[in-house]
Amino acid sequence: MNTVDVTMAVVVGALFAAGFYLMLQRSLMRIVLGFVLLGHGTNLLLLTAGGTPGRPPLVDGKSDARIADPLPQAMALTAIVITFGLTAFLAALAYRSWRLSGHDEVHDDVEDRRIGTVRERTETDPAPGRDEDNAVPGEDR
Amino acid sequence: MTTVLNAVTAILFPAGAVFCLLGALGLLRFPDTASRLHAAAKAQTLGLLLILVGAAAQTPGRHAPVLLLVALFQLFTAPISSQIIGRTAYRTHGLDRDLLFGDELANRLERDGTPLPGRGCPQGDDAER
Amino acid sequence: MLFLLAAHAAVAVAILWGQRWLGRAVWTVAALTPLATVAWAATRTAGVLEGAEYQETFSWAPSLGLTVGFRLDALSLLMLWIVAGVGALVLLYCRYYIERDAGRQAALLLAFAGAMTGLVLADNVFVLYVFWELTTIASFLLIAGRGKREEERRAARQALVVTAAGGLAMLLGLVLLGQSAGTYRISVMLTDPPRGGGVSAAVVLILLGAFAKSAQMPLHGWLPAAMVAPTPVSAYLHAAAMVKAGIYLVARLAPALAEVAPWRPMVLLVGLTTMVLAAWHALRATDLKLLLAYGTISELGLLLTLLGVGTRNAALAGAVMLLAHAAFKAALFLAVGILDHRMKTRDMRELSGVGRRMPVLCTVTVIAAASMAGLPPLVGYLGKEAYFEAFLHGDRIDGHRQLTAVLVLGSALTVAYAARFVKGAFWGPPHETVRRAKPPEAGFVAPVAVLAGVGLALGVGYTWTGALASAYADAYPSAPDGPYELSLWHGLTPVLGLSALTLALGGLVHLGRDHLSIAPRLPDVQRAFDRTVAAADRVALSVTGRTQVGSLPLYMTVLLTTVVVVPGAALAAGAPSLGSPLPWKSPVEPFLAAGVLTATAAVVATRHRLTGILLVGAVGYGVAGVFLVRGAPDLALTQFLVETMTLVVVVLVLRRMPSRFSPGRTMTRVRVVRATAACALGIFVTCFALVASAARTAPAVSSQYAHRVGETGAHNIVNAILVDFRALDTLGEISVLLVAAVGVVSLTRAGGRGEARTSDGQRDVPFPTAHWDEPVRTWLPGAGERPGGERSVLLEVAARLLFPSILALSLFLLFSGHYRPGGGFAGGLVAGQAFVLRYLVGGRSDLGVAVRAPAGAVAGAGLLLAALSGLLPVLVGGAPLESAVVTFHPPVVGTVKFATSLFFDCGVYLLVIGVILKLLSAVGVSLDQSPAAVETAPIRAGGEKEGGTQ
Amino acid sequence: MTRPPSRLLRVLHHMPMVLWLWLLWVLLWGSTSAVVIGGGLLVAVGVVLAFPLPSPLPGTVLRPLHAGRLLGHLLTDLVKSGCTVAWQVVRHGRRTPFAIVEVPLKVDSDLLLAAVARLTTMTPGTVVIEIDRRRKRLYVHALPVRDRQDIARRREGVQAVERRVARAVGHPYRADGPGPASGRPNDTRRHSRGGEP
Amino acid sequence: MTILYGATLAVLAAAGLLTLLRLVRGPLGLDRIMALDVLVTMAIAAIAVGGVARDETTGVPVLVVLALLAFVGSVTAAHLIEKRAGMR
Amino acid sequence: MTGVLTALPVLLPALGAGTSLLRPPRSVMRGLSIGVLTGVVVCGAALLVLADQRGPQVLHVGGWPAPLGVTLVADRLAALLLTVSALVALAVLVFAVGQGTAEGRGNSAAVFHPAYLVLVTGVGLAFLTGDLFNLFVAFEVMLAASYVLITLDADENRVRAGMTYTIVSLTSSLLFLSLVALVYAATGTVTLAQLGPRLAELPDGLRSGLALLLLAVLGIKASIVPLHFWLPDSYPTAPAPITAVFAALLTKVGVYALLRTQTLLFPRSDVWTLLACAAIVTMVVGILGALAQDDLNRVLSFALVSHIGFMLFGIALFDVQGLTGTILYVVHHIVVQAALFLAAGLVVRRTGTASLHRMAALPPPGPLIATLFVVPALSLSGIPPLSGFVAKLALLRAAAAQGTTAAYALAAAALFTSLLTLSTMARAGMAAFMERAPGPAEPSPKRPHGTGRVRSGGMRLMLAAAAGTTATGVAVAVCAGPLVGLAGRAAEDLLHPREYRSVVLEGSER
Repeated sequence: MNTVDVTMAVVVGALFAAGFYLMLQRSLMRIVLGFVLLGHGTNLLLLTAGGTPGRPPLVDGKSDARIADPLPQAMALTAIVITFGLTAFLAALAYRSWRLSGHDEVHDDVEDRRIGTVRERTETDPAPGRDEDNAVPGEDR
Repeated sequence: MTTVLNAVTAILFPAGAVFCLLGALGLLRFPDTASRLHAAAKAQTLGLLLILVGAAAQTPGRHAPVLLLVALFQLFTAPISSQIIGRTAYRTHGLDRDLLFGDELANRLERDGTPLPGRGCPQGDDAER
Repeated sequence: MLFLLAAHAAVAVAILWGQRWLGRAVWTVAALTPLATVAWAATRTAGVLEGAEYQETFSWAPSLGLTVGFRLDALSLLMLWIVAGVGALVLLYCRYYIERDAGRQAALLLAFAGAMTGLVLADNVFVLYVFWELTTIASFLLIAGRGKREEERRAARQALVVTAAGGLAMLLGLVLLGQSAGTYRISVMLTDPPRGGGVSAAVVLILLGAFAKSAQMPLHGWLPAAMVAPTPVSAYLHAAAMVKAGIYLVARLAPALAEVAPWRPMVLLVGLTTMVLAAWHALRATDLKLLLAYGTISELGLLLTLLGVGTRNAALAGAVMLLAHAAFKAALFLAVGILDHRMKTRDMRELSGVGRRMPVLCTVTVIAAASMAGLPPLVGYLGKEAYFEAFLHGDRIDGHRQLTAVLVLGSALTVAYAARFVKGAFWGPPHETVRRAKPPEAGFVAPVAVLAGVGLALGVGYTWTGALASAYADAYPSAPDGPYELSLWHGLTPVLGLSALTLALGGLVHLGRDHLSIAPRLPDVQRAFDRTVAAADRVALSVTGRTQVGSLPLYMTVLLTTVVVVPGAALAAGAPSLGSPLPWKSPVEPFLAAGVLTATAAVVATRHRLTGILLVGAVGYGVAGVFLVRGAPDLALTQFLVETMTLVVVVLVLRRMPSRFSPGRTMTRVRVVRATAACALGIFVTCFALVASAARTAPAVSSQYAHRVGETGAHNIVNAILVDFRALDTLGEISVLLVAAVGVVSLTRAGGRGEARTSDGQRDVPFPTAHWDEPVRTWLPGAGERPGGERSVLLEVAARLLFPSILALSLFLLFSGHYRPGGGFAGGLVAGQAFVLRYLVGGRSDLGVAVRAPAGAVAGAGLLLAALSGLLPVLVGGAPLESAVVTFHPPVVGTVKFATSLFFDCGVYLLVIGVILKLLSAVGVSLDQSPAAVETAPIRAGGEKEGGTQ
Repeated sequence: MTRPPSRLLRVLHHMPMVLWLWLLWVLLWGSTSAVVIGGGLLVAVGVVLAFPLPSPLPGTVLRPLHAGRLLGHLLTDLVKSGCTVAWQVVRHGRRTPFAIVEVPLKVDSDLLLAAVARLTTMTPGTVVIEIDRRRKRLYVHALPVRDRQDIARRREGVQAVERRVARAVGHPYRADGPGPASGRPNDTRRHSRGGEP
Repeated sequence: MTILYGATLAVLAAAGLLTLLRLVRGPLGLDRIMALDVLVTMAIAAIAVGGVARDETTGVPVLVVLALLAFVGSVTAAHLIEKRAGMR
Repeated sequence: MTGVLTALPVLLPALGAGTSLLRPPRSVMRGLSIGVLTGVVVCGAALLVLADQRGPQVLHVGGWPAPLGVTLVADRLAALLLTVSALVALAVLVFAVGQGTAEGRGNSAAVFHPAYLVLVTGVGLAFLTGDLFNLFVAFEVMLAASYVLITLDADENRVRAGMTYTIVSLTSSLLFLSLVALVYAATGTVTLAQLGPRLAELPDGLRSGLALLLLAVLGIKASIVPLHFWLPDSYPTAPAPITAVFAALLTKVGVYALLRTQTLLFPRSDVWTLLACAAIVTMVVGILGALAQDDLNRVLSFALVSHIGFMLFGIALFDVQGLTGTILYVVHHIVVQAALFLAAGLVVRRTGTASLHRMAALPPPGPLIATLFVVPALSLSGIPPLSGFVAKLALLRAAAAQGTTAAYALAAAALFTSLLTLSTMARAGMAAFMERAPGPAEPSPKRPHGTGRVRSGGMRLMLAAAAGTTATGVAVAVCAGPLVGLAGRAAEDLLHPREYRSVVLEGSER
């Protein structure tokens, strides 16, 4: 018994794809957008994958038609609010980054880059004699 | 009674929908931001009102007033954003001055000695203002 | 026996504490402990020689096989003598030798002695391993000293790495051994030797550990390097005690394991090779200490061979040599130490004539060296005789004659380097440095003398030595022609001939030493070790440099790829059915879907921040529409409110940021990769969703909610789930919201370390009409604080009129949530919007007038209320977060039903309001005005001054 | 903001708002049970008390008849404006000429000005884009505008709205007098650049 | 009657998609804000019609909230644009 | 009454967080946080005793039976980890108070205390919850707090690290949520106790797909190679106590979740070969990373990644002994890794740099700090008789008992990793604590100004906290006997979750 229909599955997939594509960018603002899209995607997934549509889950005694599954709704509601809080946080992070460094891009890690250059140097220069304690010379900081 | 109500709805719903559609069309067809505002603020609001009234006619008892309440709120709030958008459009040069028949505001500003700044200055490709 | 170890530890700690006022006496104090050990061992000797065993057991973690068991038998006793006896002498000797850092060194040496004591007494393989590694650590610390010199550090680390590597191999071996034996008690293993496939592997691993510890070739490199340590340390660790740990282990396990497949070949091959090659090395050394170090390695090879080969006579010889080696090698090291201390050199090319300057030292050293060379009547001779005998007539050993030849060769080389040592150290005319040197005090030489004397005594008192040694050796079945007895004179036997042959050969080699320099150099293990270390570093660098590139997008790509590929492959492999999904459940859905998809595509394409956020808002509204269509009005309501709120917050944050995203410099290739990964994920999720929902057979648990929702007094099941059935989720969720808001405040707080750099530094130039529509009256109490250019009469009037209505609406949603769509969240968000409106229109100051309590306090109170309402039911005997429906009948009103979960919902409501206020205050402070204004403005609205003013 | 002497007084002061909130509450619940009515009163008073705001309508009296007329005009205007725009959309589309018209007003109260602006936005073909509060002028974006007459017509249209509004709230509207008696600015310190030239 | 509702909804949906087109095309931020506003209005209409069609009133609170609060977002965004323009 | 005890570890910190936002005076805030954490420790210990003696303590929150409501379950494993985590969290809090991270610059106190308490709420909830969706919420609570903490007083570096951390964690959270959705789609329930049987009925492909997706998602949180990249780039920049608590708790919660779900939901399903490979790769790649680093905190972070592999080791073996080993390792690692980071914090504070080669040229920070670093470092390397040895021994024994090729490969990798850990720790220790005569080319750099300026009271608190953590680590070794027994019983429970299921689902039709 499928609870998901093709349209919704495609929409969810598209939201995931678009969201993750944006999450793969360097600009934090685009990442925020991606995150919000992903949030929509997951909430939709939660609601659609979890339950069969039906009447809103209210017990008013006037109709006995099948009601929609309330549990995914409650879970999605929780997720919506959580996503909202974290979106605000991400936006603030973007702002902080922009304020500190004039951009809101996620730059590469300095220390990793340094080790990368050390690696390239040692690999092009085959001399093995390296001072043991200075396994990673740090002069290019 | 029901027949009357049904008839009301049967008239109002399509009318409202058509107004909405025309509003949307206007939004697409009008040349500049300020003109589009007309479509948004009027055709749209009217369409909505008609539909709400039509819906109220179908809704039993206690919920019908709420729908009218919705209409009231909509009437109250729609002009607010229109005005803000309109004024921002003017201030940020969102008008197509080729179609402008007359600008008494600009005249007034010039008389005040504070002419419209940046008139004609190119805004670049950065369309997001 | 535990008390011995405890005493070692306690005294070591006491020395560290009391080194200040003990001064040089630390050494004496330290020596007392090993002396006590010796004394204790002495009292047990008689018993042990008669075959008694002393055992102690303490429980540690028995289910892991960790039982702290100690046992004193003949071998342990032998080792205990060596460890404690030599230890005591070395400590006494140190009093003269070590001047700096005495307390630390004494404590370490003592700790080391304690560890060795524990090692030889341990009756549990893991306890043995514990002490084994402790000796490794202690030796690391002793070698490194204060680590001032590069070679000290290097040597220390080498010793540590090599011995620890061996130790780890051994640990695995011990585990395997125990697994096969079904016990981890050594004594039980000895009586009931384990057999089986696993044992062979265990043997290899254990031997590896032993080889590393006792510096067998090719793992011996660390020992010569460790000679940078102070000489007494070398004497103790690298001659008498630590290196013997490996030998001890072999000796300990040989009775049980010698017959297991690779044991004997390994032991013989490695032991004998080491013996010969190391002796060869010793012949080339000019540094006396280095010579002794190689000599030690050579001797250790011999000991390994003897004790590991697993016959009674060899074991006997091994035990004797064990004693002998401890005595003479320690003595020789200590003697070198005296030379080094007095002459400041130990290079034999610079030493000459010491013999005449220091005759006593010379005498005792020569005795010790003679013992090393195996001259009668010293104990070394006893040993040599014994091992020739054991191998020459050792029929149980394959190829014993060839082995004997090797032994002869090794012994001859030993003789040669002994001669080289004596000659290098003492002979010749007095050198300049020698002449000026002060002769050593009696106390300085005494330990050397004692050790040399012991060598002599053991040789002369061979019966006694024999008794001690055979107590261990008798664990093996004796040879067919009766047990071999130690004696200085067995008559003219082939063995005697061999002894003589070694002396002669040794003499010859010594005489021909000048030609040695043309002899082939042996491969340098040291360099091999260095290469290995460097290679490991390079591999590490290479792996890390390639994987940890520091680029987040790349990490994310890898992550997503993993997430898609791994489960995706499993999913595809299972080829589950997609079921037969409907194209759509409601005809409205395709329209909404089209809208959502269009907007989504536009979000991806846009390069403008505001456009992006507006489009995302459109997507959100579309999703809300789907929620509504699928029967989730609560969700739609919240989604809509949250969407608006997100828009507001993000827009407020965006206000001062540039409108476009930073120009992309991404290469097309990278973009394609990213897009592929993202699309793959999208397809994956689509398929997964279809498959998963097609597989549902069991009914959802939520069908029960409809039946039991009456007990909560609610009509709205979703709300009942949120505040009652699964209130804990909600509690967690509001905590998230709260802490996120706190984080936003923390991040946007003005005055990070780097001050703000606005994009171009221009100030606001208001439009000329900006102040025109400033209202004349005050419509919002705080709005007057705003600059006129930001006010709008229309907005202010609207805000004034709408604000109470919005609040009333929010309260309605809060209270009606139990019956229809709404609830604490929706209510709180609506109220929050009311405050957003106040903020937008009246500015921060108006918000401050509207809400006098600090935002943090509002939010905190909300959480407090929610959590307390969860805890209070406990007081009346309910479960936490339980709610009840209270019905009462006030006179006029009629029946009022009231669910206590409303309190929880109120907490949520309050918290959401507080969070929104906090967000507003945060973005307000940092973005609203110039920093100066922030400092002076009377801020009441938010938590921005929390903590800072206290 | 001066603090009203007592809470009770404030409630009385804000009676219209309280009544409105009460009504809103009852409407929203869609029930007239005692709990709802009692609760509604509590909520209304509570909201007004908890968040003090200046009184919106000092000295204005709603005149039902005129208010009704206003409403009627509003609705017809709305329909008319809807039709106008719709017609414009269909007829002219891309080339709709427009103008920005200055409309001098006579009412001198923030509230009335705002109301006029709001209603103007709903009348056919006009959207307020700028309000000059001090000089009592609205600047209206009007469409379609083809000649001077159009502009004048628009101006009059807005002024008609103003008249109706003033009547509805009992504002002493005078065709050419100075500002009304009520709603004088009680806060003039911020009176900004330039009065009437 | 059902056909009537369906047709109304269909027209509304078409209008919504047209509005979405404006939202996507811009060109100004203001146009987008306006389009979003209009979209919300259409959503209100659609929800009202849908509610009548399905004969349920659960959407009503949503309607009230939408009608009362939709302008907050657009006003905020318009504010942003105005402020930006001021900075130039 | 025991029900309250189960709820308190979650409710107490939440209450504390709420209270700390009411702007109490600083001393009250401190006392409050410390008091709350002490309370959690006490509750945890009490739960541990109860769970061990009377079986899993179950609380149906709100009085609703299992599939309807959320259930909190304190079985041996959960209670044990809860207690240890709370203890470490308490020590770290004391350290933070001493260091002034909590109330150093500006108003970080108003941020730190609530965030920290919320973090503890999340950790407690994650350990106790018996519900998949609630587990997600718990993760979110914990992570949201951690985002705030890692960007506390953020400078450029910290913001970058924070971005990396936040974005990766958010991704994993969303994937987790998707997983919850898919699981619900397939089974119609989110109660862990009910999921096991229902999942077992699913078609193979789907089930292993879900299992692997779960593994990947939790793998991100637990930082399993190749999902680990974010960790070494983000942890080291945070202030020492924050890094310490992250290292000690967050990844372990991931491991705990893995342990719980792999036993309860997908018992010995298709993931285990993969898990074994992941364990080996994690151990090796992690420790190689540590070997290549120059920054002390980064060394420790890579070591952390590497040692996650040890925990997977036991899970991959998937028998009582293996799980026992994993549980022991988790307990050991929580304490020891925290102690190490705290000690590293002290070192960095004293010397003013985290770079090993610079540190080597600076005067060493003194014997006490040296001891505080060396003991946990040795323990981490598995040197006996410290706790690392006990845990490692348990794992090795488990591998030997299983005796498969995979088990031996795991054991070999573990030993190799131990060796390299020891080597790395020795390098770090020597650089930090040995005085080196400055070479001619390398003028002895002055100790950066102001690094020694710590209020002596604060320093004493920091030292006491670090010492306390180290002592806890030693205590873990000393109490190995009972602990191994307990872990063994916990592992037994994990492998035979019938009792767990029956107590959770008590009073509800299946």
